[in-house]
Amino acid sequence: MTTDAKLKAKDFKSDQDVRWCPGCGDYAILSCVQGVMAELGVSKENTVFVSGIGCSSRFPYYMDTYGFHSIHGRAPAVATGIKVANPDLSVWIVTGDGDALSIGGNHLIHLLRRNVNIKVLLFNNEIYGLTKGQYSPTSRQGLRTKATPFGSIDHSFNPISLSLGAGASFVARTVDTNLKHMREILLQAAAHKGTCFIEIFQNCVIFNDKVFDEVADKQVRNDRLVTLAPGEKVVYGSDGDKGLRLNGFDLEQCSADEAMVWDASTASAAPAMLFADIDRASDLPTPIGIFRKVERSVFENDVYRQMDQVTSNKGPGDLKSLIYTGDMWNVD
Amino acid sequence: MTTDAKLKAKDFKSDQDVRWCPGCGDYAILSCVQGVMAELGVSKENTVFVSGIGCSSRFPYYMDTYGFHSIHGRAPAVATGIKVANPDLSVWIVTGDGDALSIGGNHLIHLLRRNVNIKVLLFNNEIYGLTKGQYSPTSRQGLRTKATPFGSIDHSFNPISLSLGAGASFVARTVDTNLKHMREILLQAAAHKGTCFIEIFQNCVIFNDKVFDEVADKQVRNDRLVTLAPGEKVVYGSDGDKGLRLNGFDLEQCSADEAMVWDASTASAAPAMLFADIDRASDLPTPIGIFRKVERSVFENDVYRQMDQVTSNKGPGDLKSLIYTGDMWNVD
Amino acid sequence: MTKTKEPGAELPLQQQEEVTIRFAGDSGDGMQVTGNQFTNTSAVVGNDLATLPDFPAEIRAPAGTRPGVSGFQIHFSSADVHTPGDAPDVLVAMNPAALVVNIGELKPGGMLVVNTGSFGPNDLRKARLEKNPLEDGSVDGYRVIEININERVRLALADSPLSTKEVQRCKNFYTLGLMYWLYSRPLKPTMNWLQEKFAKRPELVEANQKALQAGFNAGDIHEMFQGRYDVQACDNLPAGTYRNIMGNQALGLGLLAGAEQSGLKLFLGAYPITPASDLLHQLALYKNFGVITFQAEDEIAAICAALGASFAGCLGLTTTSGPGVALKAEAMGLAVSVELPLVIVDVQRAGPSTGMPTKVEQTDLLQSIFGRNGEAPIPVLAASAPTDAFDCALEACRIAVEYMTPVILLSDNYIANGSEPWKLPDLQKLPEFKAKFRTNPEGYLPFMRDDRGMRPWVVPGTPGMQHRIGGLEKEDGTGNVSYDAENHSLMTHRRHDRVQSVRETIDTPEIFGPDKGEVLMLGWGGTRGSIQSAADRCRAAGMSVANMHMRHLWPLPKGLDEIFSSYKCVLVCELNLGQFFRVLRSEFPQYNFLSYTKVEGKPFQSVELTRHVQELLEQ
Amino acid sequence: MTKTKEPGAELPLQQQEEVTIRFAGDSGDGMQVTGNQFTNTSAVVGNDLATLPDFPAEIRAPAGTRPGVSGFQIHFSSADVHTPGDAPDVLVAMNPAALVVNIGELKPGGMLVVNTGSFGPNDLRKARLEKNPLEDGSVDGYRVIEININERVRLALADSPLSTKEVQRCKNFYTLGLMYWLYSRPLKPTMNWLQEKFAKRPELVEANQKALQAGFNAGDIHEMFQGRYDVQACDNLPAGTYRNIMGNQALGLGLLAGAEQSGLKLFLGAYPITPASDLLHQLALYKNFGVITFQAEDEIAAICAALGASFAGCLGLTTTSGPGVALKAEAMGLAVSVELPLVIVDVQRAGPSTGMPTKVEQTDLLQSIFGRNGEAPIPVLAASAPTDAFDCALEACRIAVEYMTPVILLSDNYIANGSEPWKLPDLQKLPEFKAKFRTNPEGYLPFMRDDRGMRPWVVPGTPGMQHRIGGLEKEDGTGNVSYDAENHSLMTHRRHDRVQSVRETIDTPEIFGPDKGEVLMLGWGGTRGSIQSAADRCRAAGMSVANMHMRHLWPLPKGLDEIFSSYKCVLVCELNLGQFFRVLRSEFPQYNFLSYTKVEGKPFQSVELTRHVQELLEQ
Ligand SMILES: Cc1ncc(C[n+]2csc(CCOP(=O)(O)OP(=O)(O)O)c2C)c(N)n1
Ligand SMILES: Cc1ncc(C[n+]2csc(CCOP(=O)(O)OP(=O)(O)O)c2C)c(N)n1
Ligand code: SF4
Ligand code: SF4
Ligand SMILES: [Mg+2]
Ligand SMILES: [Mg+2]
Repeated sequence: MTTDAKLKAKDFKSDQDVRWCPGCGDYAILSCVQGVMAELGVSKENTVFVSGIGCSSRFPYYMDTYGFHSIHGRAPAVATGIKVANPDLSVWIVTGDGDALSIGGNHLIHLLRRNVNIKVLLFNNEIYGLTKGQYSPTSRQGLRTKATPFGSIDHSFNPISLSLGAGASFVARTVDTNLKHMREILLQAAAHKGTCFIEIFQNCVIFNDKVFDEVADKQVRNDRLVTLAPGEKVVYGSDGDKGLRLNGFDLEQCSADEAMVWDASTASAAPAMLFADIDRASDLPTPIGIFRKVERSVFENDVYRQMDQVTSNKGPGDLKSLIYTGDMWNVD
Repeated sequence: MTTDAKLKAKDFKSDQDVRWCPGCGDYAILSCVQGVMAELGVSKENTVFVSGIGCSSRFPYYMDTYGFHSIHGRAPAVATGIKVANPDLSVWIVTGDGDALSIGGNHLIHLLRRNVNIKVLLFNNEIYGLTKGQYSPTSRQGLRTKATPFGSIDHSFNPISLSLGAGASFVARTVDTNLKHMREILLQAAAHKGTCFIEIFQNCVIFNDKVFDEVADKQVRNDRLVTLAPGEKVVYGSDGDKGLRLNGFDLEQCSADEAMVWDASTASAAPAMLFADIDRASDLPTPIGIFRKVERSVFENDVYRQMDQVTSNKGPGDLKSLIYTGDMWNVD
Repeated sequence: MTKTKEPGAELPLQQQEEVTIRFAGDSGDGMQVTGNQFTNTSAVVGNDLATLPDFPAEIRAPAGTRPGVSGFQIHFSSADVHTPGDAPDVLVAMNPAALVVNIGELKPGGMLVVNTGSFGPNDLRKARLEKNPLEDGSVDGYRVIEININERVRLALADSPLSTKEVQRCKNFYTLGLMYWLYSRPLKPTMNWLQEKFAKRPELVEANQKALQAGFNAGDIHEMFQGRYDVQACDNLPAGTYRNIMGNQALGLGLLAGAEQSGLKLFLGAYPITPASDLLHQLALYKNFGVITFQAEDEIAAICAALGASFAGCLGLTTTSGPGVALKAEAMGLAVSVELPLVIVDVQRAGPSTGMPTKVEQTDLLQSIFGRNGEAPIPVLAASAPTDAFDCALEACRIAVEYMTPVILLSDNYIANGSEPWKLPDLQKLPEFKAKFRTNPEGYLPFMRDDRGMRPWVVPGTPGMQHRIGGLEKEDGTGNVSYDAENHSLMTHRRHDRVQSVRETIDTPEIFGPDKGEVLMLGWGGTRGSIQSAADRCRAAGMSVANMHMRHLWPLPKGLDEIFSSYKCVLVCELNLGQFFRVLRSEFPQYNFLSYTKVEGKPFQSVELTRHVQELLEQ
Repeated sequence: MTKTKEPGAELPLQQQEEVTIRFAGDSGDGMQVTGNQFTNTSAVVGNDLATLPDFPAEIRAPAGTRPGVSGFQIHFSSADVHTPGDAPDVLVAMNPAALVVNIGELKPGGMLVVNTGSFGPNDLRKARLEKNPLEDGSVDGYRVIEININERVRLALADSPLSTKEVQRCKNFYTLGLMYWLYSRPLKPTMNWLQEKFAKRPELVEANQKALQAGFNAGDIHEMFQGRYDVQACDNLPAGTYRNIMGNQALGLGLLAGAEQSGLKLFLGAYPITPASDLLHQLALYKNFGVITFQAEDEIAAICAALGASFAGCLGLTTTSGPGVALKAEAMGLAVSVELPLVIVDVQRAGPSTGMPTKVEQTDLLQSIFGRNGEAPIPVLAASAPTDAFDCALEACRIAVEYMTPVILLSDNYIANGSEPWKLPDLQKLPEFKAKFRTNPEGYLPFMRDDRGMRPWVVPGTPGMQHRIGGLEKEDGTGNVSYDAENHSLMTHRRHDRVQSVRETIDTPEIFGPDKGEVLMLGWGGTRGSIQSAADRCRAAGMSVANMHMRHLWPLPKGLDEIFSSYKCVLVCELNLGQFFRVLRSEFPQYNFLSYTKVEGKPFQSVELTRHVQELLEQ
């Protein structure tokens, strides 16, 4: 994947006009991804971006790689077909909270379960952007949208918890307002073998503006976000002086010194779940970073391993001997 | 729901021949459910059993209640419509591991997220019974089935973890070999307000016989199963002398005295996740019982509360004034 | 604020029978509001009219670009109006992109009003223009009115407390004022509307009202216009109370009315999709009518929840567009099998696949009639115009409830977003079709039949009548699962016959024009207006042309044989590759059907239809 | 073990041309094995034959009940065989349930072999019988052979180490031996088969072989049979190497062959569903051919994964039945829109909805042709018999690859589970259709066209040719998203024309019988055998009847006009309510089509077809 190692971010720009609303968080993510691609030194022709339908799902058009803008919710299935068909390709999914968690929820959890080596970027704006502003499965209860003029009554999904529950081997979260962090996460995801699930808080200026501001706004984010970095202490605050630690099964604030060291690879996903369950409305800071990262066998590797095994046991298939078999007889 | 309080289990038997294979675990569950219905004193006419497609999904035919044998995977959606349309009905879903977790995975997690007051009985036999034995999303990796003649390579879902990740308010597990325990769980579920998710280990004698025997067989189950009962110590063993307790983020065996007290209602689902993650192959006993039980607002209650609110704000709707409104003019 | 002496009052006032204006500008220019206000005012002065918005593709394109152009066309008249007009008489272009995208359709010699304030080099670049179209000959042959609206608004609102940006947002009301002057419309309705709309921001009320007035006053610039026009009230409209309404709105009201007439609670299971989402938005407002709207996780859950609700005694409803219908196919089959009422609304858009979500097409007809596994017949009907959507929605509910069946109602995004004056119905005279729940256990069987072949509707909660339904084949009468050969044949025919029997309660469509002759123009759905206009023109030109429009597409109404046999040919006009043509030919192989189609994501123009008929007759 | 003097050798040996036997017993009685062995042996002796298993509904019903009855019918002959036979000449009934379920179809005067050992009161009760049908007149008119097989097997295996239960499991081989004697078949093939099958359990080999021999020997009871029969080898079969094959198996092999001929890796995305699951099971075995089988979470994921694989350069394939096709509709539209090869196999079953999963029907035709949103044309073809499934699978792959299009191949569960002798193909002579991936970036555009209107297939990984595809409308050539009116029309017609152009490479179907006359019997799919037999009979009876069977159902092959114009009427026979009839009528309104249909979850019997034609001609 290093055939043209000298590619720059701009080499990953396609010739298509980018058509998101001015101010949309998608722009920042796009440029970060293009930068990371260049940094990774991947080749354009071996990279495929797959998406469903939604504002976010227009993403592949803007990347000068191979791309498949499929149908609503089905990107994980399409991408699985691509990756299993040709494991040499680097396959990325770009999806939205509606695309991935509403209509496409099932494909997503099955992808995570199977651990196909695909990177999933979920642009979570807690709204249906493309269809002009209905609430999504991640919208806060009470949100007034066109579809919920008196406030939504649905409880929302926590995408991190859901992916943990599905057994994901890599689960992370980042924000469109911190491209440095996003870059870091994307690089880590690229290095991981297996399905990577990355939730990105993404601002929709038109239909759900500033929804993440309470934690992600540059003014407050040092105190309201905490980064989970494997092997590092769970500390935060403008001065890096605050930390989180375990008290029984609860998390509590403490000084940076007393902070726990983050382990994203425990046998059980329970610790990650504990952090995932910190709500934006909580006094505790909202975690971003890597919730979970464990090694598990990778689906497409097993597919080919089994294929090789069977082939070495039975010998390469021969159509003729498959057809000319069993009780045969001749008519002259 | 107590109109005909003196109903017996047999009153809940429909006139249809039960058509499962002799020895199928479904029989035991059916009779347990019928017993519990009688015990609960519910009326037959206010009870509805909804199912998808599968051996297990034939269940509604055998209950002398209202029933809807719908299409593969869609029972949660159908049941949601029924329950929201008429919250006075007691609505139960019977589903299989394929029906609920393969094709129907998305509807299930959305049901759990919304917390509609519906009870879900998932008969997990780790196989597709009705279609004659393909592996399912809960089948153990390596299982040889018709569809996987060389062993399956899929990682499996853990139904308990998945439902925890989806934010379920009530999550439990029981086994077809312990009807006393099953009865207990069903009674608790009936009392809970919100969606109850109950995984039932169910033996398929034909296509996956004895798959739960390593933990659920009567010979071993005292030592290989541990019951999670809220407020009680986590103890097990033929003599009730063994227990489990927390060590940091790990579970370890201990004496009954030292065992932790089970709390299914913690703010985070992390403790439940820790227990859910105990695999059958582990040295630790497999947990059954109530993993999680928390109070959350119930979907259909909110639907009607909002309806009442709007009605009391705007007054009951009047079609005429809705039609005769805005800029009108007359033509004579 | 209105002056006593109208500006330009001394200019000649020309009477016109009908005019079509298209407002076009950037998505941010407020063209939809402008169009809607003009519509409203024209309705209030008594014109007959029809409108058609033309939204940009779903995501906001960068300002000033061609994909970002938003348009609104209104056709108003002192006579009957059938369509939003083919080619506009007047095009208002707020920027270069709006001009180039729309100029091709302006009538030769038509009037072009341009806002020169937005024709700077930067504006041209955004529209990907190398030269200024006002200078390169592109607008030759049109009556061009150049006016720097940016500048005039700035001047008019010089003392406003608003920011420069906010001031510029008033451009559309200035433009509207100008058009009001030109077509002699009163400012009052819009003044009132502004008052209400911005009740909480009086500075906005004032600024926009000022801009409106300034535009109106600007009409007084003699060099700019050679005269004013008047389009008299339409005296053809039947007596009654009217309001202007959009198709989606009328459809939503019709569904609500359907629920009331059936005495059932309406349960909408929906998943958002353009152009059907507005139905969800609208019905979500009707909570005080007891309407339940459930935004499901996908289209399949939406229909399944609606079907579950029907089982529990509601009127189940699901609203979607083509791709959603495709996803619902399996569940529709279940609805057919369990014989419960269910209304499925398909607001069609251009396909295949995601296609062109904001463009019109009639390509879901065959999918609606045939797109399910097994023999799974469902009645299909189609609304023909914004106001007809009300009646059709009511009719769909009637059929669903009276025949215990799913029903598909087709609309399209031309109807959905178009508007026209609606003669408000007398609610006393709406058809009644109260649903009957059976509660008598005596002799009850779940799949017994009444004399019309309908099974009884028994809802859970009814004592002593517990039963189970499902998608496996059922024994006639008992409803028990049955694999019996003859029973399956019986049940298959029962399902078929029940749907066919809907013919007994639907009308033979009306014929316009001669009851025999050369050509019968036949259409269905949103093409009614264009076909009607075209047929009118043909007749006016002395051609032997009749026309008819079909609401019920499956089953077909009675009496068609007699009609078809009266014309040398039946010209089926539709926005697809000939889907209804195919149905008609297979039902009536003995007649001479011809197919005229268009798949451009746009409605028919009546001139193209007229031309086609003329050519046909000349052959 | 074989005796030197055949028992009963002195009985008269009667020659018969053809015989149909039905084995029927409880699901646990091993009737499928019995049937398959008889089939195999008959094939080996050179008979032409056709078989039809009749499984019980999906879940094992309690032993001895009617729903638990399992059947297997074989029709073997010294002449051409087209169907598994209408009514059996011989019925073997292992218990009362098997008897009552099947007796109605036994030919009048036919032979009934009953195992009286299973006719106790308990057995009768399980079959819901109040009286013993052997005693109440139910079997009057048949040649009844009563034999206590339970008892005889017990005696024959008295010294076996097997348990009583295991001994009784050998009943079916005893029965088989009896039938072998009656029809003079060799025991050898089955003896060998047992040897292989139970290689690891010699005691089972011995017991079953003994039982087989004992049954054979029992034929020697003079009072029981009046004679033995022989059905000579069929000398009509074309020269070649043969083996017996089931339809699903042949279809799976055809798909594999299709992948080889196209030079592509086969990627199957599937979700289990009766009766298509066996294709997944079979292809899962071919890992050493590089076949990838992916059991997806549902039908939608299955087709989407297959389409993704096609994008990546595989031959994408998805196999399902009717309800699955319904679910795949939206994704099929995407496949149409992105123009990639994809093979969709629909093994039809009876609908609507879940319907009768184990019963046959041809009701997915219109869904296949029309069941998608938008204008989304897909070629559709249907296999007509078990062995034809091989050729059709190959043909479906050819069309998909040569025309860059999804293709639907219809089979049904009659074909899927039926079997017949297969003249093994000469692999050198299979059609070649190597897929070509474009790798030259020079002048490349994703939606450029070659002279046949096909776009180039460029797979990810190809340097310098990065491009994006999707379901939005695409600009001709570039493939960029386009909402342009004329472009959409152009692309819609291109998609339509490309599919229509498949006509250029398919054959006009063959006509059997007179090339003009009164009636042309026309069918498609699994009804070929019945129609052929019926037409043969009609012709034999002197009627002016031809027949033809269509493989390509969309687009229709050329040359039909000439054919249809040569007969007074075209009788379209199908197992639905007239779906293909509808298609033909709409395509060829000028001809006289008649429709003959049946929806009983069962194949046509050739006698009913014959009778219908006769009546038609007598009118
Ligand atoms: C089958 C189908 N159903 C519905 C739609 C309409 N639709 C398109 S995108 C979308 C939701 C988009 O929300 P999200 O995934 O959050 O993406 P965003 O636009 O917010 O980036 C919906 C409902 C569709 N295109 N196809
Ligand atoms: C749309 C659709 N796809 C596939 C099927 C076939 N099918 C029926 S049941 C089933 C799986 C059953 O497995 P499970 O839910 O575990 O139930 P079990 O039989 O094991 O109780 C499948 C694949 C179907 N009926 N409908
Ligand atoms: S609607 Fe929202 S998410 Fe979509 S492009 Fe605009 S700002 Fe971005
Ligand atoms: S196949 Fe398995 S699950 Fe189904 S009825 Fe038989 S034993 Fe039970
Ligand atoms: Mg979103
Ligand atoms: Mg199962």
